[in-house]
Amino acid sequence: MIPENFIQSNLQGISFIGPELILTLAILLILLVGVLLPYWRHRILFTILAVAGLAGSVLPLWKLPQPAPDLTYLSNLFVWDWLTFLSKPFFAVVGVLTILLTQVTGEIDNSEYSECTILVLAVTMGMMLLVASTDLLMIYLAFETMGILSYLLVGIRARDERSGEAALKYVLYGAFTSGTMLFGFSLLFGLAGSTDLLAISQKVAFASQHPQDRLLLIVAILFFLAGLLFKTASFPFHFWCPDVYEGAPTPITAFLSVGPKAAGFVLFIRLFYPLFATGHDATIYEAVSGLDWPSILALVSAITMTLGNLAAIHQNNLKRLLAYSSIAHAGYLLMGIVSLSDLGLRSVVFYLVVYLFMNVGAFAVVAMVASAGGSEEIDSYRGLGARAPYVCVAMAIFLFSLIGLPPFAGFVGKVYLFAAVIYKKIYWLAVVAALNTVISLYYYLRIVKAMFLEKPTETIQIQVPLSSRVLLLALLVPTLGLGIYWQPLARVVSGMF
Amino acid sequence: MQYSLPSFLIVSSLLFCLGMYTVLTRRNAIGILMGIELVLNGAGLNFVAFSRFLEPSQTTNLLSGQIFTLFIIAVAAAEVAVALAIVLSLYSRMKSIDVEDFKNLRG
Amino acid sequence: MTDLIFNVFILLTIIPCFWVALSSNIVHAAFSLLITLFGIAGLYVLLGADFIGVIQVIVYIGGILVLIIFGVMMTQRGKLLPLSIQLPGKLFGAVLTGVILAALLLSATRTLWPVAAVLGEPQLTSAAIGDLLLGKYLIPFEIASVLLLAALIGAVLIARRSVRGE
Amino acid sequence: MLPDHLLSWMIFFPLLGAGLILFVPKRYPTVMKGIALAATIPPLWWAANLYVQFDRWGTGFQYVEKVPWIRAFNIHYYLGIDGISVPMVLLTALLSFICIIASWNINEHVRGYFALFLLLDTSMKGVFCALDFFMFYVFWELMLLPMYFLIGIWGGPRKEYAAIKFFLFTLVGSVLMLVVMLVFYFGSVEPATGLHSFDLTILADQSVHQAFLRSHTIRWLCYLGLFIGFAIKIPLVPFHTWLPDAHVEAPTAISVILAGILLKMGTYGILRISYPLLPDMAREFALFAATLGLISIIYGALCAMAQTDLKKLIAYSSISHMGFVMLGMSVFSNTTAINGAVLQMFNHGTVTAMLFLLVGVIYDRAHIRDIDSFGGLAKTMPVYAGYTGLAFFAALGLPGLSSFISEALVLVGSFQQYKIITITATTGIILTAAYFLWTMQRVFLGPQNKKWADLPEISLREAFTLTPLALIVVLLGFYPMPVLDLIGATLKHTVAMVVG
Amino acid sequence: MTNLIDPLHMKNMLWLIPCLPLAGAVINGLLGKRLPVRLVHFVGCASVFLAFLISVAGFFTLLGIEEPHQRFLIQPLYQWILTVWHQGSFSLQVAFRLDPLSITLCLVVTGVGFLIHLYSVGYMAGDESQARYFAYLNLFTFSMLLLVLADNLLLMFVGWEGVGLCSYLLIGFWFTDLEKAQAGMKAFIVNRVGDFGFFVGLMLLFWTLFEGSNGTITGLGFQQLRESIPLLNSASPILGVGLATWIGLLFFVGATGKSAQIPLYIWLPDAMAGPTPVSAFIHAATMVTAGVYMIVRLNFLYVIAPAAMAVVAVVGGVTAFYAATIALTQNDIKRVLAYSTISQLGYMFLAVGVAAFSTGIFHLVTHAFFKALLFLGAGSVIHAVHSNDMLEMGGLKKYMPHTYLTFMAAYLAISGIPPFSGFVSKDEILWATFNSHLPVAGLGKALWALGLLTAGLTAFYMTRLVALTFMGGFRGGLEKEKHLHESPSVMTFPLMALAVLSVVGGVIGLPAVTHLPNLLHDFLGPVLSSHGASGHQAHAYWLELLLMLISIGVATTGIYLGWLFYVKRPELPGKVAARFAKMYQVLEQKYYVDEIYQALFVRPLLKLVALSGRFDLNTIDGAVNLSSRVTAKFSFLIGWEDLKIVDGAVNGLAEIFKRWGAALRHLQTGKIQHYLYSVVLGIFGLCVFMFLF
Repeated sequence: MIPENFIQSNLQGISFIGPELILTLAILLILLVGVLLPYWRHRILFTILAVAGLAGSVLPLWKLPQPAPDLTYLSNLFVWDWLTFLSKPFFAVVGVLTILLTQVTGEIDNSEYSECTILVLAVTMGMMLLVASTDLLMIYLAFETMGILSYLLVGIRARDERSGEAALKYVLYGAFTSGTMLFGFSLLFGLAGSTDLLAISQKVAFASQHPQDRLLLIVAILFFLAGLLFKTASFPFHFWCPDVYEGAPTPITAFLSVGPKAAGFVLFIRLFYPLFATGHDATIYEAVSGLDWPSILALVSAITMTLGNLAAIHQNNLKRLLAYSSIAHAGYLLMGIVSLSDLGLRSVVFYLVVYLFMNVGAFAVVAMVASAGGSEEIDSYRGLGARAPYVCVAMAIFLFSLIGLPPFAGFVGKVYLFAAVIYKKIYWLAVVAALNTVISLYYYLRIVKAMFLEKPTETIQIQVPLSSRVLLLALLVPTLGLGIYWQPLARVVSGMF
Repeated sequence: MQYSLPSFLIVSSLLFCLGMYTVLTRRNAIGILMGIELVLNGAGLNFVAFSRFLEPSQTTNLLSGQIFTLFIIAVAAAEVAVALAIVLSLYSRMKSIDVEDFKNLRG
Repeated sequence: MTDLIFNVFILLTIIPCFWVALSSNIVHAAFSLLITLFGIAGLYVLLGADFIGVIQVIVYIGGILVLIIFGVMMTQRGKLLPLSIQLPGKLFGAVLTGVILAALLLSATRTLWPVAAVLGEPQLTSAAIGDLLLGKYLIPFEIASVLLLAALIGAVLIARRSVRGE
Repeated sequence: MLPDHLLSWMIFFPLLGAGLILFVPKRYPTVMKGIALAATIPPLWWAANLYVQFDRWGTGFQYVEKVPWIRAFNIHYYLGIDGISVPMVLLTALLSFICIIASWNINEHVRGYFALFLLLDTSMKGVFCALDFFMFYVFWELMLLPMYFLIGIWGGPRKEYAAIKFFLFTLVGSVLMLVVMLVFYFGSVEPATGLHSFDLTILADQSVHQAFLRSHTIRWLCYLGLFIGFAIKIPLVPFHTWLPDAHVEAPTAISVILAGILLKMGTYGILRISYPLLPDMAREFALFAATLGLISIIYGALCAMAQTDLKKLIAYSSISHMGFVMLGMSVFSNTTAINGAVLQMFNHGTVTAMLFLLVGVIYDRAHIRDIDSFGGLAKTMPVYAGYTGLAFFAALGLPGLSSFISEALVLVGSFQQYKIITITATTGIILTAAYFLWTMQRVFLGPQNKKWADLPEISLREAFTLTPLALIVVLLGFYPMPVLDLIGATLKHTVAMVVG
Repeated sequence: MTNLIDPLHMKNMLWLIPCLPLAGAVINGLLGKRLPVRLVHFVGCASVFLAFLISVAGFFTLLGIEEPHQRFLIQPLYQWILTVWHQGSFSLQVAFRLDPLSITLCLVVTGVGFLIHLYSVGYMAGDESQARYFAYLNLFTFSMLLLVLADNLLLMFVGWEGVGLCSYLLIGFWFTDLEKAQAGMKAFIVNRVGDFGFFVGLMLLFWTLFEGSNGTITGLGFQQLRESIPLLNSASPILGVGLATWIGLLFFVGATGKSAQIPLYIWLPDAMAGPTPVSAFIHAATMVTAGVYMIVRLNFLYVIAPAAMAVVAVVGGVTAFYAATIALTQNDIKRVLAYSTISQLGYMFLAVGVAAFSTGIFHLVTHAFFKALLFLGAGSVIHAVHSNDMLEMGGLKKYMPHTYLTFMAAYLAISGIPPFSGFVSKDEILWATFNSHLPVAGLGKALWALGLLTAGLTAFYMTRLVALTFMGGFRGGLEKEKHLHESPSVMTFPLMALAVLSVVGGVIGLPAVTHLPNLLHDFLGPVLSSHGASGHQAHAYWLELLLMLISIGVATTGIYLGWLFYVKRPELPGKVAARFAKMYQVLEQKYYVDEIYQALFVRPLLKLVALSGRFDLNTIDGAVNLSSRVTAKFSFLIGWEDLKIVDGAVNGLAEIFKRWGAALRHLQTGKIQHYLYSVVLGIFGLCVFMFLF
């Protein structure tokens, strides 16, 4: 017997997960086309279907009621707040960019293409669900949807040994850390008897008063961190990142570096904050009593960014370099988490948005250069500025933005993050981050130097197709625009927390 | 041991830790996978045990623990399928599933 | 009587488990895992989770483990390699695992779990679980199916190439 | 005649030119150069007008433009000038114009060069006009990008190294400034609105500082952060090693800009930001700053004497001369020293610009800059030698030329507060004379070196770039009041504020 | 004419005195190459001549003012420097001050200057860069006049350094000769050392007065300084020495530089590398006397600083003697004259040191006449012989009669033979010294004796010079002898004019014993502090007469000995030299002072320079090496011994990061096992931290 009200509420709630449903439909459609029309296996068809699916997934959002922090649906599995509302288009954009990048570069074979688009859509769906979830079970499921399918994405280029190795590392590392996190979930379920985050958070706050329970909470926090820091590629769970990023097809690397990483950070906000921090009203949060995880995270943040930046210096493979750079950026982003304030959360979201454009941009250029006859090694960038000025100028802008120089969006993002820690008077972290910016300059500039300051070693002409240029332009506009006038995004972000 | 919650927790902790030990010490990729299965089973046992022993209340349904385990099994299935596919594909090329052999990506 | 059965199942779970971790033969380890999983299924039943127990047997043992054993079999053709790492690494792993085990055991026993004062009678759960799966957990259920589908497609894609031997 | 929003026009007009250059087809390099030149003339005209119309007696900011920019952070587009900015803006406009002409022989990547140059021009003027801390910072950083490329692409043999060293060093300074900027933002509350603020005029009001910003440690650290940031730019001695490299490798016009304007930004920043925001710390750091100034003077001079590369020598001489600025700025018991310091900023801008242009002239002809490989050039290129002599004597502070006035004012003013330091600094003028004359002798005097006997005399274009500067150097040597009366009222106000 | 000497009118014309030569310099400097040589000459000479005429007019204007204390004209031109703060201000004007002291110098500078310009027309004939020469010379005249006419110390400093610049330019006029160029550099740098003292003195003076007057003293105008100078007495002494003394000594350091006194005289002999008229004008007649002028200008300061005065006197006296001894053995005619100049300048300082300011100025004027004449005569000789070496001269009197005759006039003047001008002024100095009230008892007498001895030496070496140059037979070889000729009239006319002045110049400062008015003393009186009159009490005429006779005796003895040594028995000098070989060598090598300075100052400085240069190159390397050691430790700790740390030639801050980056890369082993370990280790590590916090 299914209670009537279940059906009722499910039917109502289903409209809230319209985007995910549309994505599922798109997946099925692609699958059908792939199976039924084997002679139609043109890339462009799948691209159109996937992009249409992603674009369509965003449409229902504007039909839905105004988001509110306590508006939950589908038996409290999901919440409809501003973070959810804005994350969905964000991940849709991530998906679209990935698909387009796959389309314009030739790294994914035609024979793998439809599966690739399906997986991208499915991971996107997982990420969309993840940010909306307020239930441990749902979080776990979405987390694994995102995770397991991205292992596949990394290994999708089966002809390539490095792709396989990367996938193996990713799957073993990922399965282990998510298993660890799951064990942490189970412990918290034991404490609360519920999988609902709200219920658990009350129990945690209560339990943190008891000295007997503290050990459990510490273990739980650490196990949670294993999963979250793994997803965000932060120290000490970052080791998979450079290898996986290098081995994966470049569009997928770009995808991983913004999608799951962003999901990981949103999960910090969605999962970690409600459970282990209190006091949302005062715009400043506090760690639940007696558990000083912010200090640990601050340390993790500092080590992550320093390690990422230092290790990046010596890389000659651009994907690997950008992988370390993305580790460093995880460190920067953690500053926002550490600051335990609304400003910190806003800064994380803001940074994720600008990071999306600049980082995908950088990877896009890497992919385009590689597919236009170059390679991912820095050597093939020597003197490229003269041969492919448009792409190189774009690359330079993305890199300067990643450094955090005005007038590019990355600078504003960094200002947000710095502001967050300085607001909480964690000055040492701000200074460490500031000095890290300087270190990061060094390796980003190596690329710029190779492109513009050095003479070409080979004279092959690099032809970048128009579609690639348009895609780059689409990434450049926000990278530059948000650096000069970011008030609209600032307003949106301010409304979220 | 008594039929009580701590007994089950001890078992699940042992499962978890033996799984972890397996993961750490195996050089065989499938061996590592087995360790991961142990870890997942440890978590699953926890959920079921808690759903049995905890105080039921009005607002929450302890059955969600069992449901959780159900989903863990489903996810584990997907995970194993994916992992094995990757392992087999690597094996077909490298003729090895020794993780020590996969260190081309480093530095 | 219950305690006896209970302890048997515990031993059935834990002892092969050690084998999984320590055995130097991957096939032995795989079959030990089989026994462990059976033991866990038994524990599920003892915990009144009959449905989960059944699923454990059907899916875990019938599906996942078969898959693993299949994998083990398929990969035994190549050179025979040491299954585990060297002794120092093992010792180090054992120490680390030991520490974490200690922490877990300590927290398991010290924590004030909100246990029921009086243990209720176990009830049949299949119906209730079915209700939940088609009610509250309908969406997760569907998502899990999408996950499985996508994982299947991907796994097939990757494995297909390996079978073709490309 | 003059447009509304004069400062905005002046700042962004070169940027329009840069935009235009991007659309000129590649085969018309001269058109690009022409556009670049055209883009620097109106700002020069406006700057000259600004100079004439600036109210000498006003202590507040003039030509103010204030528009909200980012409300979320209470950031404003806020421009305005006072007596310290005007000479700097004028100098920037003048040197930009001159440098475009001096860059006429750039034939490689013409489009990029001039577009970047104009971007640099915009950012420099922006720094001197910005009154919002955030905006100041944006312009300050924006400057680095074109500078990096201009050194790195069009520079000498070790350009990559020099460019990245320049970038790294200056970035260290600016990130520290960024941190301090945010500390100030959160540490102050604008009374009218209750918001945090980046407005420098508001932050200068000590009463808006919140309790934690009143703590001595925080203030001390903030000042230190700002000071290091600016000291790198000036550069004061322990932070100076980027400068010789950058100068040696940079193309002529860029060296001119670097020495003529960028270095001034350090001292300008101290005057515009450090002093108003942290007057108490300015007093506390004064002795330290003066000592660093002294060390720069002496050490810079000693190092200059050790150089064999003409450009490096001038680079070190810049360190020495900027030491005078720092010394003068650290005196608060009178305004003579600080007037001298700001005048020295302007004078050094013109003199060192001349010096680098002159080095460029010889480098274009001989393709070396090794001092010892020349000799007797005065015979070969008498006019060139004349210009160089003028520049050298101006640089060594010969009375009757502009630098003398400023250095004398600095020394006279500093003497009241720091007797020993000033006396030691005065020995700097002996060292300066020694190395400039020694260089003069090695390059121009002595028997004519046959190898360079047929170097062509300085061209009309080169003379055209040098003459205005030479005139300014001579004019201000005899009559420095045109600058002194411009800066006097503002500096009086500044000193009064620091003294409290 | 009456209009011209109207004070109001004159006042507005003052600026013309320096600016006419400046205009000449600008015209010749910028356009000279394109102008015909005649025009260059005309511009060069006429500008100075006009300035001279205006100076003469100025002189009469001053004389026309009845009240001696009103005899000054100040022309403020424009505000030069103005900085204002709450408690005070620093304000200087560009203003010219014409008073008896400055007009005296103006007349000398423009008058002698004009003659030398004229002479140069002949001397430099045929040189390819005459325009440059005249431009420099005019520029020098301008600077000197600026120095003289400046109404405040800083403006005076402008002229002070300006003359140094021109001296540099003119010494190195023939710059293709490296030695000459180096001589110019040496002159400038040594002068800068002196200027350092001047400038520090200036600062100390200003701030002491400023603080003493609570900020009402805002400038450095001489009138103001003079009125407020007593404030120095109330300032607290530094290191037990009064401020007036400190300031006086510091200014005197400046004076020793410019006026070539011990210890900064070393540049002057080398400065003879310039064209001879330059030596005559700058390095004998005018510029080098700037130090004397400055001290006289600041007489109000020195009179309240007796200790400083004593130092001035002693340095002057010792320099006079010391330079004279060196002059004994030199063979370069210009060098002899150069040391003689140093020696005579020493006399002047001796005079001002004993507070006989007007006497110092008097000697300055007469010295300008006869020393310019000597140099110009020497120039004429060099022009003919094409050598500076006296050993290649001799017997020139028959070839160059005009030169010889005029030279003799100067010779007698410098040797102190009455009634030539030199005798009058030198004797006045000796008398003033004898009569002085120096703080140390007996010092005056000792200095007098030293001065007297110097007078004898002077007579001796001048006789030697004359004898070697004009007497005997020509030693330069037959070839040269053929070309010997008298100089053209454009050169001899200035010689004659100066000869007349050398002979009669003494009338402006007749000694008291003649019972005639000492015109110069009376004229300068208002400028000088009353204290300075000490040399002229109306008593002890017999003593003055006696001393006069002694000095005449000494001078004649000197001449006689010189005649004995170099005319009568030419073999004697060699014998004496052999007898006192060591001493002779020391004198010939100028006491090795150049070498000592080289070892004491120049070489250590160069070492320091090289050290700084190296240090600057290596600081970063040092930092990097340190970090590499740390990195090596680090890599050892984590067990990757294979990590190669490249020692040595590394440069750049980035290297530090690079090395750490390289070390960190080794953590990324690529082994899955290690990664999985890292997970557990990570959890473990975080756990530890969790408990630590």
